[in-house]
Amino acid sequence: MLKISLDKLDELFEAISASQTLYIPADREDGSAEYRKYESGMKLSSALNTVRSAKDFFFPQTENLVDFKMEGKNIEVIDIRKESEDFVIFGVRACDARSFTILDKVFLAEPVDSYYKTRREHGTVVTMACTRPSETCFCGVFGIDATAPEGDAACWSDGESIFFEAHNDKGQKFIDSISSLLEEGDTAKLEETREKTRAILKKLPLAGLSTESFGGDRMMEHFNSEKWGELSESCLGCGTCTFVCPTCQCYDIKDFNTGHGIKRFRCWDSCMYSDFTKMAHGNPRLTQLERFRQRFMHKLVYFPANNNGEFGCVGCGRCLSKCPISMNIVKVMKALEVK
Amino acid sequence: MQRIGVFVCHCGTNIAATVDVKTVAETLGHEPGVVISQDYQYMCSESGQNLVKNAIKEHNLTGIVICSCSPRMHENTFRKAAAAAGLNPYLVEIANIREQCSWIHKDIATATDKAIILGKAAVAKVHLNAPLTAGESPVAKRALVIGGGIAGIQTALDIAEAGFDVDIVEKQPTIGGKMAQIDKTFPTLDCAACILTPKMVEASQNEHITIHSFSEVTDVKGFVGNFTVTIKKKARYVDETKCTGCGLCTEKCPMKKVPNEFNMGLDNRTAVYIPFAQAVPKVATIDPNYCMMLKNGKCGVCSKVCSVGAIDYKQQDRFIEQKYGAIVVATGFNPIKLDKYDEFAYNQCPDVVTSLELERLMNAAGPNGGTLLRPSDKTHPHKIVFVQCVGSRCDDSKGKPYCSKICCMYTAKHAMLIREKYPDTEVYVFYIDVRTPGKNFDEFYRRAVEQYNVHYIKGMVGKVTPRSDGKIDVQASDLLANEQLHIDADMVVLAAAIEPDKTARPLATMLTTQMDTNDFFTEAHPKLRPVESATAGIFLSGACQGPKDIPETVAQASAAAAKAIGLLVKNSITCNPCVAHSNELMCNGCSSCEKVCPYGAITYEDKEFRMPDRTTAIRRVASVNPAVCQGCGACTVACPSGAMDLNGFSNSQIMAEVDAICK
Amino acid sequence: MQEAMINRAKQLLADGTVNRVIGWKRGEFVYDVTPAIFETAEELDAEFVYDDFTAANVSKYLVKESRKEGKILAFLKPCDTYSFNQLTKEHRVVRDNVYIIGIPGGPKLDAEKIKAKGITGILGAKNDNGTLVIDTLYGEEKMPYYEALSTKCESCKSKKHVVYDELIGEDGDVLESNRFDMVEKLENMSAQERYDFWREQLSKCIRCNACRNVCPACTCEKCVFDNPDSGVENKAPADSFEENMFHIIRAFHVAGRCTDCGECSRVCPQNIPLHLLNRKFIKDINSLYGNYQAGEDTTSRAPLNDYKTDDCEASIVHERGVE
Amino acid sequence: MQVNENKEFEPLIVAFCCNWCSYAGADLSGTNRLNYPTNVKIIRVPCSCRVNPMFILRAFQRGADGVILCGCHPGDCHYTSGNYFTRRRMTLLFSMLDFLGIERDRTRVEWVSAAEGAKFAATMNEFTEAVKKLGPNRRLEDLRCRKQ
Repeated sequence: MLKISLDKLDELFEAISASQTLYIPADREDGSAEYRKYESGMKLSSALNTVRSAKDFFFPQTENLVDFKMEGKNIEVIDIRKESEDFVIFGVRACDARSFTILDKVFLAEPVDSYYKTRREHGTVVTMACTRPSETCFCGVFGIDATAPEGDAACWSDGESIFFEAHNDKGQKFIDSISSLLEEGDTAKLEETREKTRAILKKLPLAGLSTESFGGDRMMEHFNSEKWGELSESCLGCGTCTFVCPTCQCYDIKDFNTGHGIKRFRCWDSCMYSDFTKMAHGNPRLTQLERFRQRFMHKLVYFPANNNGEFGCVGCGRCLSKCPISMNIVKVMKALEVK
Repeated sequence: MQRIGVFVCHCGTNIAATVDVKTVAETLGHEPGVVISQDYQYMCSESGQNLVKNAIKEHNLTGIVICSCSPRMHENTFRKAAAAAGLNPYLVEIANIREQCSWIHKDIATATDKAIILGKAAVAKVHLNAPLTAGESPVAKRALVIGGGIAGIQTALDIAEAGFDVDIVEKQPTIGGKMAQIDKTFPTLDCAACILTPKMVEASQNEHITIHSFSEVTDVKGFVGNFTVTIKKKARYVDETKCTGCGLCTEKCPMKKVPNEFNMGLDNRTAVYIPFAQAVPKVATIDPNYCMMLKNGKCGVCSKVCSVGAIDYKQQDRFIEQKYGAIVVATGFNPIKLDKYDEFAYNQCPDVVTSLELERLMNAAGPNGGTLLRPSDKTHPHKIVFVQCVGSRCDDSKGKPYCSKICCMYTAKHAMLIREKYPDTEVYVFYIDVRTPGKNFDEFYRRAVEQYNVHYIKGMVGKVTPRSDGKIDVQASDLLANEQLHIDADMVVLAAAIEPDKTARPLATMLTTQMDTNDFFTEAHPKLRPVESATAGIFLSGACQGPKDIPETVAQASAAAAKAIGLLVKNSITCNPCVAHSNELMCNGCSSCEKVCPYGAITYEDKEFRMPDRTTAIRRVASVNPAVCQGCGACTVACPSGAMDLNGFSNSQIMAEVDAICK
Repeated sequence: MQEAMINRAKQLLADGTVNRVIGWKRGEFVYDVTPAIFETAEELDAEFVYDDFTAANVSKYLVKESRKEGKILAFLKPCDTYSFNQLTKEHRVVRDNVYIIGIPGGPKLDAEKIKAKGITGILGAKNDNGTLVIDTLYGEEKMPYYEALSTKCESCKSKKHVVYDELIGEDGDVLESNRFDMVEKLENMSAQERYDFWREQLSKCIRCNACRNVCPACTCEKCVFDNPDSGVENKAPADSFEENMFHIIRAFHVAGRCTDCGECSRVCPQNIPLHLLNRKFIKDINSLYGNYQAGEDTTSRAPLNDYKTDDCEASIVHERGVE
Repeated sequence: MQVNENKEFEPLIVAFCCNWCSYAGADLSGTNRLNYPTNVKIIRVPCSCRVNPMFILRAFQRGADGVILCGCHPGDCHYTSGNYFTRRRMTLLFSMLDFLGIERDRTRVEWVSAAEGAKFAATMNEFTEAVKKLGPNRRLEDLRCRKQ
């Protein structure tokens, strides 16, 4: 298996960023991590994962779609899409990697979202296997193996070196592009590390969580559950869970009048917001209970119902650590579990 | 879709000389919503207005923009024109391209650009203008005058003269106020009673005037045009309707040791009393604090001697409620208490008196029947020292920061009267400054100095010490001669500062009017609206607004009356439609707006609402009274949710202007 | 403490004084407690928790709860009582429908602070006099207790309860806090430095509205930023301006009303020190118009709804030293 | 922001003027033909207390380089107390903008009475100069609104 020694990491990043834009998880002064455009000297974060998920790369929070120019009373439509360049996202975790396949189901299904598609085509996802999962992790529950992440290419660290493996042509192209820096390496120690990690994964407090009770066939049962009231009573109706979630894909389209033209842009929206999907007749979900229910029904029931059993959650645990009042999908699953 | 007309005025060459009006009209014609854009020589002229009117009809315009002189100049002209053409007058906007463009700029190119931008801003705004209709609210044709001093009496008489009913509320048993206690008036030296009492009688006899003596205002509701006021008629234990004021009860009353407040406590009255001979109403009042009958049920002499059976020991306070269109405040003043001024020995020595006490001492109806005698030993004083500015113009907490204004003149008057009547009496006046502005005032003062040889000494009295021999040692400094003086006086008269009556502050709260830190009522505008309070329908008369002498007081009293009449003659008041209004669905009921409203125009009510989440809830929401709101907009910014907005200057309108200008 | 609270709550439920209790509910982990409403003794026994991690300020929930049928029991920490008082003052809560038990605050911990130390897999945490001993998936970890304190507790302003029906434990005093130190530090920077600092911070904003929705002063029926008619509504900061705009206006709207409870910073998923904006206003108000603590009472006039004729002019800002 | 022929930076100044004093003052400087730069564009409001901080930020967002607020002198407010509230609001707002590192001299409050036409012109000249020195507003603008 091809590897590169950890102390050569800088060279690797330099090499990649020489040919295309490279994004890596980097540490912020407050100890948390975020994806940053690689610049010389930048260090790979040791944190388990970034606060914001990697979905921004393909589905940014705000995105200009089209412009309108207004001359007096005439309006002209301007296509502002630019030829987007290739880029590499390095160090994506298994959970986030899976989130892309979920987003694909939404944006690449007919009608295809061309904005998303171009980004997806130009982006190479290089994943990094987990070695120190956190108590909030439960990707295993959704059949994700943190030690065998998906992505165009994957890599593993054994504490000394990083090992590479391509999952498709794009991934192979990536590895070829850096092959000069790579060498064949012995994976014995790596196997050890992976074993250790697997052992930890089994011990995770949320490992026992089950998706048994969920999926399309239990729709009305869950929809009518009387648990929602209690679960949602303390929900603030903020969008934190939605915005840190790697799979949430709802957006709103707005026009912004710049004074000399109109910019039509889309931005993330949250089903937790009071004015979500507000229509001419008003708002379909008037209470926080309904909005709250919508979010979890979508992830645990509607999504699988429409995507042959695939759940809309990857167990990254971001909402667990970020919800201001610590209400989250795990608590919901446990409450709604059908014994 | 809006159909907006733009009309650019040349104003002869005033605008056209520096602004290319044709280009302005042409460019604005391309703005969204603009269907016609014209320029004309004089837009405000008859033919100019017709041009506008016709365009409105012809293109059935939904709004018009006039690029011309300042809206302060012709906004009304064009609003009228619009109205005449059937367009709501508030769908008119003015772009000020004269005062704020052509007149201040020289370069035609840039001036024209600016004119265009100002025009665009106006167009952007008019897009959002809403037709407004001025509300109307009825006016109750009755006035209330609070305070029955000379100010109140004068105001009441003038209002009654105009044919409107007016009520006077006076907390004392009689009207007349301070002036009734005064002996003579400056600068004419005619007797106060001789000019006041006829007015008092006139007031009592005027069919339009109702006097509520011995009464107080306890509650005020409503707003300009329809105030509802609760008046407490305190029990006087005498039936006003029966009492003839014969005074027999007062002669027979056994309780004769009651300090007589009318004579500043310098002599005594009986428990049942009539303040003074010319009191109006001339009705007896029983003082419950001293009356044996009321205190312990023994006596009852007065009821025995009263031939008409007016005495009623069972009488209770009565409350009456009355509607008024206008309220005039005339609560007057009082001399400050001098307890804090030990240096003047006011509390130690009976012969140290205030000027008002001196008035009584010299008054023919006073304790000594008009002969000036020392309160202590009833002897004739030969040396009298007057001390000015006692508590006035002083920065410490003991006194008042302001000048009491009347002291200089009445002291000159006192000095003169004493020298006139008792030429053998020497009079000294210690002053900081002598302030005698006013018609014939300075001449008056000079007469005191020059003809009557009153010793005016610039300097302050340091200490007043009563001596065992009955004399009073006055220690003072003469600043001009720069020497310390000792005067052994027989009497010392202190010109105590005057302050607003204590009842003023609670009253101000009831009326939601403003007061300054000295508790004087604040006028709506110091120059332009000196006799109106900031609260519509409430007017100010006399010393409650600031220290005044009698001529000024009477002048202001009549001015306040005129203002009140101006309001009362209207059957209804048209309100300015550019007022605030709250969106009840967004209102939090937090009271921020109410706190910043200078007019008390905002009230709250609990209303039931159907909430977004289908539940119904009782919510506290603000509502603005359009009759009271003056449209300043303070509330709109105090309101965090933006529930409060202002007609004619709405958030969206102003932001549209900003956007247009910053384009 | 927790026992005493549960017992008293049960009594009050039993004797009918209240029909609900608002407090905190045990979570999945040691740290993820959730504000919750309890209606029975059983629920209380089973799930009620009050410990080092119950930092959430429950006073805002009372805006809705106090309008419901029957009286609710609320356990308020000192800082929470200020929020509650402010809400009472603004007629947002119905005082009579709330039975308040004042409870000692005690510093609260923030799991984020622990994680920031690189400690993951947190299974348990206890205070071993001054040292926080954390049991993790990867063995035991130790860190100084105070370094795990929630930011809002690092500079506690008061341990006094400004409103309560009864107290459990002692009432404390208003404290001399160092809460303005950071504001001062920033004030002493150059304009450029300040600008860079806030760009760095505010550019992290993802506009999740957590700060607003948790804020006890932000109880508007309809927030201007959610109201399409307001002209400033937006769902995401599409431009750095909108990041600034949102936080400036939000801070301004709560100026003179913010009790400095620190919830905004506690809940920010991006760890933006939002409380500094509010503290800047508080500091200015104190120094320019005299000390004012929002929520201290229910009668005083809010600084922005008040004035003195001799207030300083706005130019005082321009006269300040550092530019 | 506008750029004229010789490419010298010409700031855009938005001036909010209260109807009773400052707007009249501005008219007076017109009547007296007292010049001040065309950069200044006036928006009429009933009282300075009508000006919401949002309006000021809005102006900067849309490309204003300076915003000045004019009202009656304290004590002379047509509505008795409006400008007192303005004074507190703007002091705090400006202080906050300063705190965020936005140039102080882009904002100002000035009391101009209806009689002070000269003062109005002088103020506007002075303010425009001050803003000119600062250059274009970059720290509080919305890039989407910048003119291409």
